[in-house]
Amino acid sequence: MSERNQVQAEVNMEVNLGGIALANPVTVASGTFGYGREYEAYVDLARLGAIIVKGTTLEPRAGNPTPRIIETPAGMLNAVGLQNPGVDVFIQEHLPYLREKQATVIVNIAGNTVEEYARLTAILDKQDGIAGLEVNISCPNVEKGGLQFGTDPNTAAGVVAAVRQNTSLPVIVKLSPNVTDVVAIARAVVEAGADALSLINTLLGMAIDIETRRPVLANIFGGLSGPAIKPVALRMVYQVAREVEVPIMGVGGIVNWQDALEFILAGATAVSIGTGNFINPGISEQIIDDLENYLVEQGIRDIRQLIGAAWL
Amino acid sequence: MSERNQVQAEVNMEVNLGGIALANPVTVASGTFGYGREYEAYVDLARLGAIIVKGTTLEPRAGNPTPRIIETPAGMLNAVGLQNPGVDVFIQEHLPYLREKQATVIVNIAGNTVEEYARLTAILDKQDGIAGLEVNISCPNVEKGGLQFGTDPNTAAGVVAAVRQNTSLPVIVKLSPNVTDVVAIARAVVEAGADALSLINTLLGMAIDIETRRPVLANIFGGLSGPAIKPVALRMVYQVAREVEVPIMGVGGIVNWQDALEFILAGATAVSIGTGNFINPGISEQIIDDLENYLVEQGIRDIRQLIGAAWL
Amino acid sequence: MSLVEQAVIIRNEEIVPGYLELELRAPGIARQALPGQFINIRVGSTLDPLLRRPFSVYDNDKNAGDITILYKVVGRGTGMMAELDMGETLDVLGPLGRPFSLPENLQRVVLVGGGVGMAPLVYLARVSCERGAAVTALVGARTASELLGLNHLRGMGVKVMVTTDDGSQGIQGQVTDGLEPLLTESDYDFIYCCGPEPMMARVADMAHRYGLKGEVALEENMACGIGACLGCAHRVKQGQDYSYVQICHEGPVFSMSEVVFDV
Amino acid sequence: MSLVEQAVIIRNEEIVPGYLELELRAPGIARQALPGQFINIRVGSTLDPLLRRPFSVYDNDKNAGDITILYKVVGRGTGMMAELDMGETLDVLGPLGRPFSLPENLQRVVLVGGGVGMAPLVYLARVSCERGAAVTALVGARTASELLGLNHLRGMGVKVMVTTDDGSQGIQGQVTDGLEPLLTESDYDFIYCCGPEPMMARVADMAHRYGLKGEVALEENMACGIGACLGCAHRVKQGQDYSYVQICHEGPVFSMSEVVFDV
Ligand SMILES: Cc1cc2nc3c(=O)[nH]c(=O)nc-3n(C[C@H](O)[C@H](O)[C@H](O)COP(=O)(O)OP(=O)(O)OC[C@H]3O[C@@H](n4cnc5c(N)ncnc54)[C@H](O)[C@@H]3O)c2cc1C
Ligand SMILES: Cc1cc2nc3c(=O)[nH]c(=O)nc-3n(C[C@H](O)[C@H](O)[C@H](O)COP(=O)(O)OP(=O)(O)OC[C@H]3O[C@@H](n4cnc5c(N)ncnc54)[C@H](O)[C@@H]3O)c2cc1C
Ligand SMILES: Cc1cc2nc3c(=O)[nH]c(=O)nc-3n(C[C@H](O)[C@H](O)[C@H](O)COP(=O)(O)O)c2cc1C
Ligand SMILES: Cc1cc2nc3c(=O)[nH]c(=O)nc-3n(C[C@H](O)[C@H](O)[C@H](O)COP(=O)(O)O)c2cc1C
Ligand code: FES
Ligand code: FES
Repeated sequence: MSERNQVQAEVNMEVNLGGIALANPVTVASGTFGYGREYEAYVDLARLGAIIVKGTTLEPRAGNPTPRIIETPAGMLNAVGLQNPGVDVFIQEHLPYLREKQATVIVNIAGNTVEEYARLTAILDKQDGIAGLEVNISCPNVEKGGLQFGTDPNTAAGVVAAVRQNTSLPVIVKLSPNVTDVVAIARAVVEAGADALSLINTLLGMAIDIETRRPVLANIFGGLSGPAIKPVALRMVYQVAREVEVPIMGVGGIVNWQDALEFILAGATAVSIGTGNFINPGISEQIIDDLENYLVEQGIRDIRQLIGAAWL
Repeated sequence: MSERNQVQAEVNMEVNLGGIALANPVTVASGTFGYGREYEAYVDLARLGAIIVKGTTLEPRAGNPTPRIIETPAGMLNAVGLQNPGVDVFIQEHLPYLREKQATVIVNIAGNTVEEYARLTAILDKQDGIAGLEVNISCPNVEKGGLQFGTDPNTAAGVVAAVRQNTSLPVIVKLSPNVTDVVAIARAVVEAGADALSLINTLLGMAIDIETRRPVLANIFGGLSGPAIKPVALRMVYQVAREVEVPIMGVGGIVNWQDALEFILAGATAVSIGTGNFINPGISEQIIDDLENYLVEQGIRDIRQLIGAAWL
Repeated sequence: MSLVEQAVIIRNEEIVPGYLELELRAPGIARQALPGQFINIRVGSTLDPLLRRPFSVYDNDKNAGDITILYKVVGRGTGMMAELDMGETLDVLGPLGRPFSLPENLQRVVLVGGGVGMAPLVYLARVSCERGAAVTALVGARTASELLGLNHLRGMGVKVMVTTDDGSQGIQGQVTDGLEPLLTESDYDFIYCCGPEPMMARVADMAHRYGLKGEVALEENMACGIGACLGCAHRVKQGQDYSYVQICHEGPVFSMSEVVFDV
Repeated sequence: MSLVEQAVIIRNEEIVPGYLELELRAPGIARQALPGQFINIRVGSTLDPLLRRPFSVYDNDKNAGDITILYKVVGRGTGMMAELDMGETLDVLGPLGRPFSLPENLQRVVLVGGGVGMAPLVYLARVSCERGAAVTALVGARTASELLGLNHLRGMGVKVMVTTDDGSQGIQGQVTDGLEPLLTESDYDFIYCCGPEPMMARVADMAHRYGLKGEVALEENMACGIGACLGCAHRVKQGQDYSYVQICHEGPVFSMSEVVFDV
């Protein structure tokens, strides 16, 4: 028995995220891990709690002009613009690879209309090798003048209900942090059928190039991610986890096991690593190892004992 | 003529913030500069565009239990809880000192009811040596279950109207970033009589101590400030400055002249340095010097030419 | 008047495992620094870590313009400090805070330090000795290898007593176990104490019982170090109630009798 | 297969003002690295700066296991790199990206580099020479003091031509002014180019006019360097339209004819 297997035997790292059985709570966040393949040199893909693939849309999307990214203090802005080859290419080219690698796959889906979400869901529902869907509601609602679905409880619930109707797969809803009352949105989407929530998506930000005196990003605004946003993400997880019944996936600025543990203590059942993958492509597996070791050292037999342990 | 005066003669740094004449756009942010006295060893107080004093309330406030602060990646959380000696002590002990130092003083005011804001304003309106008021609307509204005034356009406007009725001093309204639509709040408070806006106040965040498995801050939640939040602050300044007629004071993560310039290019007429003062107590005066030098080097005669220059 | 100084590192030496002495050439600060005051060090020059780290003045050679701090490696900032080499510079703000009061006619003083709480007491011992006081120091630690400042103190002619939790050196037990006999036997004018807050609380209690006046040096997370952020609040007695004072500004030294200890 | 390696700094030397050569012992990466590939360096170990910085492999000694990069100090990351000393370690990810294609039977190749755009061309020149090709390098810079790689190239027996914007060395003008006569006089099999995008656009144009095939190495802000973040997109032709490719993954080397240049 390898050393790692011994550790695994001693402690339980398995969690259940709204019907998705995860071997451990450590997943990788949408848009930061490609389709897994990009990381095969650095990570044993089958070992991850789950791989959440790049946001997938019905049709291919070219994405935004460049520059698309810029570093900020302990963070980064991105305005990739949901570049992706569309759901058909995903199913034909990427899903078989992930299946073969025995990865637990969660597909992040995005659309500009409720109809698009519904059709996308129906297509993915029929595929083998998908453990669940993550619904990105931080997308502009073209029928409502481009306002994001995720900024209003009713619109958010509308998307989720449409997804729910079209699949029996577990549905995770990914919330936007750019709202006044994240708990209200959380409640609305849970009522509409979400099995789990993931939070947070990126904060809306920008940077200006003082040389050219123009916004750095071609898109002007971008999404702020990385350690800079961790305090905001943690706060939202803590607030929401106490108010809803469904499990939470914590995302935002996790770059080591201590960060991951903070989210679990705040009430997250699982965590997702985003920007951290860019700093160290092997970080996700490292965090699994480190959390396991922590449990062993602390004599904690089951990681689930720590979920929400910081609640007062 | 000293070297500095020569520079000043060459370029104009004066700006007008909604009726407050500032010798230069660089102010220091409420809650980070005490009552000026704390910095007299490091900064020529009269030279600052303005000193915005610690949030002042009608009655003294003891503030929150400790720990009140914790460092975060490129930022910090604080939950000081508006500790202040109350407006009477401010007027008797601190204002005379600031007058004597010939500082341009802006008083940041806070309350738990509209009535409190109104009475506080009426008291301050009668004092000499106050250049303007900055209304902190990120305070819990005790009449509405503790929801912050600043998270709803109507409630925010209610506070501002009450302040406006009780003073002829210029009124700056300081907006909370923890909202879905900052432009809507901005419009509402401008309509209610704000002469200028300052944005942003802190983002709501938290941290968890993995040793004790409890929130680090005694207050659980705290306000995130520092370079980490700069991209969010800059985005909000850019969004709001294009939509309202009144001048904007940009606040959030400024630690050098390049940061300050980014805010000015985004549309800020003045900037405010907060957390940066903790890193380097002389930072505010340094930024004035550096901005002046930048203008000279670039051959820009008037800093006002740069306000909003990044708008596309 | 405190100032920001670019201090050159003269020495950065691990003296016992996990504890280092850092000697800095900072003449402007050294000239002014008094026992009990502290300096606020900017670690690194990037935005992470962001805030300065506070350290007591452990020793001070005014003539050379050198101040020394004694620090324990506990986290990221002190971890980075431990990597610094001679000749590098550090951005240092100080001296900060209210020093220990040294009443003119001190004859016999006792210092009680637990762990890294010895840091502010060594310079205090030096100045007390210079002023002709007879100094007894009671130094406590968990174990013999973590006893700090003994050589410095002995070099000054201080009478040193030791307690360790595990009995590996000196009296087995806590500093309070060593203190009680001292207070019974001798007649001190003043007691100074620094260490974990529960320890300081017990020492303050004992001092009170023996009618001895004294001071403690407190700690709290700090952002500014100069009284502006109101982060470093600590409770002090105010009649039956309490109020908050800023440790960096109104402290870190407080009279034992005024502090509401967090225990 | 690319990997993360803790590389030891062998040399970090300013060769002309503002430009340094950094030699790293990174045997795992050196063994695999091909001309045109790059490495992604983590500068510092804190969260600021956060992202890795990409640099072309400037030279590679596979036997020793040493790779060299040539970098220009332009901002915070490269500024911090310039402070690094021999013996320190750097966290390096590589080799990354698609290398220059080196067709088997290359006889005569011409390299065109502008400014720090020389970085990927020196190792390419070395490998081309080793394979027996006759290599001409046209090296451009604003002024004589910023000409890079000349000694390395001459040492390999490369025919070197120089242009400077200010005429302080070689032909006065831009590399394209030096290139046109070369293309008229000689018959090259292949052209490689790296430099500012407007320059590459003009070179690609000229190569096209002369019917010469070639490749360019592009740059774009990067986060991951491995094709995952989609940050480093660049336009390539797709029929009458364009599509985005990832520079880090499908590039940084592209055929001159497929790139839509940003000019
Ligand atoms: C007035 C004063 C004097 C001090 N003197 C000494 C001394 O002489 N020797 C010594 O070893 N230590 C001393 N300390 C404690 C020392 O400041 C902390 O151990 C140090 O800041 C920890 O930094 P870190 O980055 O290694 O730890 P981290 O845990 O990574 O620090 C994270 C954050 O918490 C803050 N922090 C953590 N612990 C403390 C603390 N105890 N006090 C204040 N802020 C803290 C840090 O400043 C930082 O903002 C003193 C503290 C105060 C307030
Ligand atoms: C494939 C590739 C190969 C390169 N090879 C070399 C080389 O051999 N020598 C050399 O001197 N430079 C090279 N560069 C450019 C080099 O990466 C940047 O100059 C460097 O990242 C700037 O970092 P900084 O922190 O000093 O600048 P800052 O301006 O402080 O950087 C801020 C941010 O912008 C990014 N950034 C800034 N400029 C660039 C750029 N041109 N390309 C990518 N990211 C950028 C940085 O990574 C960082 O995220 C290469 C770039 C790429 C994409
Ligand atoms: C380059 C990039 C692309 C992203 N793309 C997506 C996406 O397609 N769908 C989505 O829901 N979130 C996307 N995100 C958000 C991340 O999944 C994650 O929620 C966010 O980055 C916060 O986590 P972090 O701080 O660990 O990066 C993206 C983030 C980055 C940095
Ligand atoms: C310790 C601390 C105390 C603060 N107190 C106040 C306050 O009393 N009133 C207020 O309007 N803002 C207060 N703020 C917010 C700041 O004025 C500023 O808006 C915010 O910190 C963002 O700027 P920065 O990133 O430069 O710090 C406080 C911030 C800090 C860090
Ligand atoms: S540390 Fe800021 S008031 Fe004490
Ligand atoms: S840098 Fe991330 S895809 Fe190229």
